[in-house]
Amino acid sequence: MRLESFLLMRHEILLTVALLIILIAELSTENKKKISNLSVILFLGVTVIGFLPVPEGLLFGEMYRTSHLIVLMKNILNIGTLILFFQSAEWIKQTEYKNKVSEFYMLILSTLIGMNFMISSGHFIMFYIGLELATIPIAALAAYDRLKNISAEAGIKLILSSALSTGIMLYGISMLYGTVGSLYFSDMAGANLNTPLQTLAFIFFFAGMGFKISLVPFHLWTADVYEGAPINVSSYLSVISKGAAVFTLTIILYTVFYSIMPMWKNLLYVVAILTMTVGNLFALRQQNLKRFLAFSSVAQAGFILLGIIDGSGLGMASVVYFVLIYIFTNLGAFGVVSAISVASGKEHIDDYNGLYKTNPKLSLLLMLALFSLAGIPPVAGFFGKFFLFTAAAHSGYFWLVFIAVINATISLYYYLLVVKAMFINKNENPIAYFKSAFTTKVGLLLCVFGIFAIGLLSPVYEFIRMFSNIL
Amino acid sequence: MDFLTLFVVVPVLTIIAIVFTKNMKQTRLVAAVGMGIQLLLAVALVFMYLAERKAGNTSEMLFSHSYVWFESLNIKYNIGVDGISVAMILLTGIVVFTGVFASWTVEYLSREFFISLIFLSTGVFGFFISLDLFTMFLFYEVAVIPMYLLIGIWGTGPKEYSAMKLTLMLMGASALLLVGILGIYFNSNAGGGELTFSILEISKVHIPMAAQRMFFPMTFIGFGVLGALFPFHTWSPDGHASAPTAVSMLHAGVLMKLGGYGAFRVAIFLLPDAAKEMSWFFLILTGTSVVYGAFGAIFQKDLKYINAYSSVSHCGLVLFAILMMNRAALNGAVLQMLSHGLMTALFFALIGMIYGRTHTRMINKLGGLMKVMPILAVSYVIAGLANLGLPGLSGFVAEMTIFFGSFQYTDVFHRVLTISVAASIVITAVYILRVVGKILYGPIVNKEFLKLDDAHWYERLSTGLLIVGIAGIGIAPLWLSDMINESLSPIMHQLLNVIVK
Amino acid sequence: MIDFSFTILIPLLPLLLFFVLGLTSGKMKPVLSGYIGTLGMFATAAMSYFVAFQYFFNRPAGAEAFEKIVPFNTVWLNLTDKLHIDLGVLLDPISVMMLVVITTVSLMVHLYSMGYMKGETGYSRFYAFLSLFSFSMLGLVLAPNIFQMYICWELVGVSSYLLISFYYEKPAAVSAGKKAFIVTRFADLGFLIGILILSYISGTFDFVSMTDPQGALITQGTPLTFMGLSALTWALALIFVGGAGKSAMFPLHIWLPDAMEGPTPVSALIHAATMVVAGVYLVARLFPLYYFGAPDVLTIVAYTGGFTSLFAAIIACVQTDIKRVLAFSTMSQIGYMMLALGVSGYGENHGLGFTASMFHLFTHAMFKALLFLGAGAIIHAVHTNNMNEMGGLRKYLPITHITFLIACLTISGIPPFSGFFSKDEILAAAFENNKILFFVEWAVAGITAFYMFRLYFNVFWGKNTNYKHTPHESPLTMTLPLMILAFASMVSELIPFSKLVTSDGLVLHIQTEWIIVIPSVLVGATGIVLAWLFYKKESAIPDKLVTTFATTYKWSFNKFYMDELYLFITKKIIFKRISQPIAWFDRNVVDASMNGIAWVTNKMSDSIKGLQSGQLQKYGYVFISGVIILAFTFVYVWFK
Amino acid sequence: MSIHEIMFFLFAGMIILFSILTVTSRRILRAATYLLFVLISTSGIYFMLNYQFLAAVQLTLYAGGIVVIIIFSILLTSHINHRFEKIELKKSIFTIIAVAAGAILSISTILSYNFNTKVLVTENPDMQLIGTSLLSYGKNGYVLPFEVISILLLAAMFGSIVIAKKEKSK
Amino acid sequence: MLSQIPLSYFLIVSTLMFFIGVYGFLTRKNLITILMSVELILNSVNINFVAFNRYLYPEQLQGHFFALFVIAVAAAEAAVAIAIIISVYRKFMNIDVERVDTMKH
Repeated sequence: MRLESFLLMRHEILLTVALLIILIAELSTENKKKISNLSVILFLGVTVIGFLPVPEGLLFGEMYRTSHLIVLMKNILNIGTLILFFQSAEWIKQTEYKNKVSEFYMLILSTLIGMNFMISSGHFIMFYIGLELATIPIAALAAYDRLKNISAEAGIKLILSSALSTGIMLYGISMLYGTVGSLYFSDMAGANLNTPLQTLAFIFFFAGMGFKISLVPFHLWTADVYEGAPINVSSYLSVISKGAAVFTLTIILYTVFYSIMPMWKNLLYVVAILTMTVGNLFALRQQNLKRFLAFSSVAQAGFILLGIIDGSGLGMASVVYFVLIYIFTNLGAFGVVSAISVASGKEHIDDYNGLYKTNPKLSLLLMLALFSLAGIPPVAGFFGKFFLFTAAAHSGYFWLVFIAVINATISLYYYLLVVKAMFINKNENPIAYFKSAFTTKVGLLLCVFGIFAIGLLSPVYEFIRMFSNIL
Repeated sequence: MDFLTLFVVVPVLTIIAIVFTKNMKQTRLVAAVGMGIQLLLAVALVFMYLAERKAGNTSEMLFSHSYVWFESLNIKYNIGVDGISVAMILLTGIVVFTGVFASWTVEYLSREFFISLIFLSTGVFGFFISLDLFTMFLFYEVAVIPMYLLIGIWGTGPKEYSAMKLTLMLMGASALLLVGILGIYFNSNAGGGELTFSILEISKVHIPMAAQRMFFPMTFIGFGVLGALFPFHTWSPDGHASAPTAVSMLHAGVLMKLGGYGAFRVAIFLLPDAAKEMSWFFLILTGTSVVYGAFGAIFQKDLKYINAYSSVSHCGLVLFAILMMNRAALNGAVLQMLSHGLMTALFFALIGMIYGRTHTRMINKLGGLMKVMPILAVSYVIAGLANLGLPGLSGFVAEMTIFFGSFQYTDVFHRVLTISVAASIVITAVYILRVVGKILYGPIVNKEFLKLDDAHWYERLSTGLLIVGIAGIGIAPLWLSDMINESLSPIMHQLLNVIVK
Repeated sequence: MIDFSFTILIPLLPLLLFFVLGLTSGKMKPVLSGYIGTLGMFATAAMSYFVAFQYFFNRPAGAEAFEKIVPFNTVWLNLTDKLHIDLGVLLDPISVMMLVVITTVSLMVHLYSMGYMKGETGYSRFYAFLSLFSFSMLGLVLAPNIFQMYICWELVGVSSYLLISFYYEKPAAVSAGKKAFIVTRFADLGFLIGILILSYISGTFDFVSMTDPQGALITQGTPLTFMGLSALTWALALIFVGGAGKSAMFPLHIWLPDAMEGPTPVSALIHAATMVVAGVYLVARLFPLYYFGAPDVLTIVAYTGGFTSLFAAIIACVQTDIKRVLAFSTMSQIGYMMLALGVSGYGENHGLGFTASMFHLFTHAMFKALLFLGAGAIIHAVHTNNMNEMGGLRKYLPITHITFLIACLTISGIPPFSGFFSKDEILAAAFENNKILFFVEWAVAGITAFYMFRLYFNVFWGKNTNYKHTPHESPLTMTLPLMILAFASMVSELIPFSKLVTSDGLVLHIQTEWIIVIPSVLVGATGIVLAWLFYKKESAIPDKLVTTFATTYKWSFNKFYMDELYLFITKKIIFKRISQPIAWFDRNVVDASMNGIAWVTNKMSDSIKGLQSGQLQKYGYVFISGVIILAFTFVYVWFK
Repeated sequence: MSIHEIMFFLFAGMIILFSILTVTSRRILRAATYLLFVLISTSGIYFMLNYQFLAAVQLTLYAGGIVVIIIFSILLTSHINHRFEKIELKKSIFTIIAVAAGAILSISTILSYNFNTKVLVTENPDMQLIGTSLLSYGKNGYVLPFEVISILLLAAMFGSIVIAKKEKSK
Repeated sequence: MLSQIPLSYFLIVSTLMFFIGVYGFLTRKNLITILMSVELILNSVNINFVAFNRYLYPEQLQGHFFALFVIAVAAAEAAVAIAIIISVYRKFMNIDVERVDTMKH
């Protein structure tokens, strides 16, 4: 193993280095603002370097593998995290968090490392550790807010649910190990997996992933955790964490479980319908915006399954593309909610009545983001959804697509409720006008850019599509 | 930059310009100028189109351009026009332009209003120039969604409810549509070629019958809902009633035409075999629409409801004619779209103006307006007469073409349907005259009305332009009808093939 | 033979006037628009006379039959591969005759209205509408094809509507206009469907080729049948429905009496002389087709005409509104014309009914316009329509009186006035063909004389009523038309109709049949005498009669409750039983089911909210159950 | 019955018994103790299967480490003498149904699968093998997870700190 | 001999243990006892890995190492979980799982 080959895993290495630098900085300075700025700048560097081209390859005896697609996925996650950092800069400056700035960044970075390893894993051990590394610190982050009861509640709900799901998943993995004899992905992909026990094991495994992605019926933690956790953590959970899990699930389904594709297609069919429908039905009745976005993200996960279900390069491309769009979109929505929450402490839909009068730009951005989530052109969400549906239709699942679009219509209903609150409803005391900080603005503007550009500029999709073929 | 793309670019530029305006006066001026340019473009397009045809260009679509957009999915930004789209673009140009003037006095959030309005029109223009199912669908949705804001913010009455209902029903319909489009797409390689969204290419492919059977109802209903197909029309009365003037105009005048145009260009053109096979069922539905809408209108008390039901009836006629699938009926369908577009726009414009003055739309609270605002009242009578199919106005031309086209079938089923549909013209007369009699004629019911003034210059401009359009089609329909007729050849070719098989 | 292509100007000139007057309405001085309208009409009339003269009397030597000339024709709209709608001009004896009738009466009415409408608001609007009507009516009669006729048919309908509702502030006028339009429109639906069928089987709209007795349609007929009758029969019957609607034949007549709410000159022009005879004209236009293609329908035409003439005459006897009396009289007279067509044969001397019908149409136009204009002058003078409030007017309105008397004598069929000749021909035609109808018509002639002179005596004789303002004779603009029309009524028998207007264009030879002439004159005279007895002075006889025939009187007075029947159908059936339920259905079933979807969704959302209980262990339970159910399903179902 | 069998049934019995006790005991400290017994029995199984290293790790890290912090936390948060209320019958029945269904499904599926048991190599893997595997970066080398888990532990540490950290002077 | 004990015995034991753990997770009221149930679950999985490794694939030590890492991760997880539990205790003044339900529906 040559030293250059470490270049292959530069994402993880760079992140680790950044993590350590922040740790050292934390030890050497009291100035939290500096740490914050340092972290953002460091991460900016990491993100930029991540885009430099590198070859594909395997490392550590197939423990770690990387390809252009995987690098792309990691870059997508990096971009999302970068935007999130911009958006959280203002939030983290609040007094109640003042002494935990560096921990926030370190925990986020460590989960990101976990996710990167998870995506790159070539062995179930790496996958498992990556998964845990991507989960445990988030639980800590969910309980980050010392002053709020719900924050602790969110933390405990997340970590215990995740422990249960991991346990179930591990049981599945152990059965797979018992039947195949190896935990290497490549070995498992070559083995016969079409027996009842392996089906059972697969479903146990799938449940664990379903937990991460918030698929029904494994989603129940989602809303409570999103509501209780600090808003930027919810944002991170709903976007980056979910995105990483989607990537991982797609890769594993497409490689490891390729041989039992007919089976998991059926499974996804059922779960997709459940997820979209239940997510929507719950989202309908929400009044708290964070909770609202939580259920909306459950529903979105259901849509993503429509891309995965295709099982070909087309499906992969549509999933990656959608997640990319979803990151910008949902970060936009969360970003606005976060900015308003920081400025006024309000998170209720009714509080948003008449928001357009006082904060037109934020309202417009939130509207754009919601429309993108609903899949309304010309914003990117439309393209994302359309390609997901195309992927599902490619496999002949026309009725599934139909159900999905009907669900998209239901989702439009509740997104419009928020739009209605901001633009139509009258309010005596709307949230007062406030000026957002520079970093927040940058974070939000990036989202606007993404929401418009990713859809209309076809090279983005073509780029993803190009790499998705070589899976 | 090719000519047709200007139809999308100009509205977008107008929107950008509006963003930088300072007050309502500037805003509306910019909007008027932008949409005026758009109207001129549309007129120019008509002349260019006719000149090109005269010069002997016989290709199916003129001015067509194709730019690869999403290469791997073979999605193209593919545009082009035939006589039908040219006609629809002209219609849209007129209605949008007059719509701007009809909303001349919108003060509340005027910038946002005009932006939404023009954004909507962008979608409509884009829809009519599209030759690619994907872009077509995209523009379709672009056109639908601003409706929510336009009705929700600037509407009247139970506006939130109506706006929501309208949006959701139309979006629900687009669910069917989307599946239909994807279904067509994934069957477009039946002839051995590659998958494509291009309408022209798909039209040359014979899509397998099983697929046609599945996707024809989807696309037809999908578009049909926008064309107020019974029993999916209920968004229309509420939506129209709550919408502000210009929005009602645009919606009934143009947006509902998207349904007819789409059903024609996608459902019938691309899936002709299934269309033939299943037309009987939808003919019954649309026939019901026509009669039902007309009867429904008789009983209404709100002017806008009357018009909305009347639109259900007339748009039902469009779909009915489309399903008849012969040259004359299709020609009539397009004419009816134009005619209905103009006259409904005129109707809604006038209702808006009357409402703006009297603050009521209830026919029992209105009366004797002819005395107070003769210009508006006369315009209203003209719109009404056009609606009931008076010769010399556009409605007559369209209806007659449809009836004669539909009557070409020799079997009892089609004839009975045609005759029952034709009977609706009597019912139309009943409700139109009822309204005219109640609100315009008779003694003035409210002393307050005496203080009201007649049409202002901008109102005269918009109603005048629409009346010119209505009378223009009504008096000299030949060029228009021939332009459309010529463009029907490809689809007739398709349909004839079906009969041969 | 001269080039007739300028005839297109005859309808176009009024159209131009309509646009000019309509657009300048309210801006131009009213008087000026009166002058413009009248002058324009004068020009039109002059052209028409010129055409008539050229057509009838300046024929190439040796021509036997009158030709059908189409001097102008242009495609207006292509419908199907075969069918195209043309606009153009067709000159043949009946259309040329109609040109004369229409322009004459129209000119008279234009002139008359300058006095009658003076000072009315909407004076220029009135002239604009008159021009519109003239255009439509001229277009109708000149139509070379049935579709142009239909177009103009609709346009005269709307002009009629607009003019009836001219006093739009009067609710009665508004509803009368509405009624007129809707009833005729309903009939027009029949016309339209008739055209649909006819054009389908003949492949053309063209009158000339359609009515050619040697043409394919007549000689070959059509194999299509429906419910035992040939398609042609259906088509013609439906077309007749259209004609019956316009011409106020029973039972589609109910609009006509109400239409009297319009200004009196309008009643004279539209509802007496021209538009209402359009139905007659239509049947005459298609006469060969009726005669050869569907003789059954022709019988229906005859009976409809006969019945209507009797029915309307009876009602006219008891009406008190002078315009209504005239309206029913019009119906009755049109019934005559229809009947004449119905009993007519084709070609040579069999075409007597046809010629008689056209002749009567002509004379009727003159004397009925005269009657209406005279009535207008009376109303103008006493400001009421009710003849019970009039009396002794002969002193105040001498010219009106004389002309009115002439008109009454004409309509009563007293020689030597023109009505006598035309009615006589009709009776002769009926006598040849159908004795029952002959006797009916003979009786109606007597009733006609009775009710006309009832009117005459009531208005001009009888006791002097005390008028608020002393009635005075109308200005010259009004009396001049009266005099002209009176003159026309007296002398129009001099026009050799039997030579000019015949069913096949050839000369018709008429012999005077004394067996018909004498009874008809006698019955007319009897009617006059009766009226003289009853109404010349105060008399108790009418009241006695009323009490004797109380029920008949009541039914007759209420027009046999036809209006009530229609009201029942429209209000109770269409409005209450169809429209209202549909409106209800739409809101409460169709719409509610759409809302129901939303409601169900919300309910579902509500009912599953327990899933999200906030209890970590319940979450876990769902999770585990989900895994187990999925696993069970896939392990057991997938592998079975 | 061989010594192995006796050992197995002993450990298995203990595991099942103490597991049940762990999840049913109404005194929390006792539950913790039972958990300890389960963990020890498990390590017994590992010994029996001749994985001494793993058994040792189990004893030290699991039984020694985790149970100890659990007990600490119990002491911090509960009264020692506190007895839990009984579980609702409904809840417990429903849970038992679900759990039993799951267990039956799993076990029946497992039993239906034909594991082709190989010739057992019963010797304890060489300590050296374990060590080199752990640090090898080739196939079957575990240096990467080994390194990553250090980050995990670091992150867990931060996590705990974040939660526990108090605000600075206000 | 070890071979006298079939592999399935181990699997049955571990499965039972697994579901007992699940039962505990779903019924215990105290957050710490729930955590203990989680440990049971993880342990049962470890038995699986080890037994499979020994019986079926003794040439490699994949199962063995997996178990090892599971233990390590379990420790980290337990640490964070306990930290959160203590935090919950501080705010709710008890650690009854049924009372930690302020967010619902």
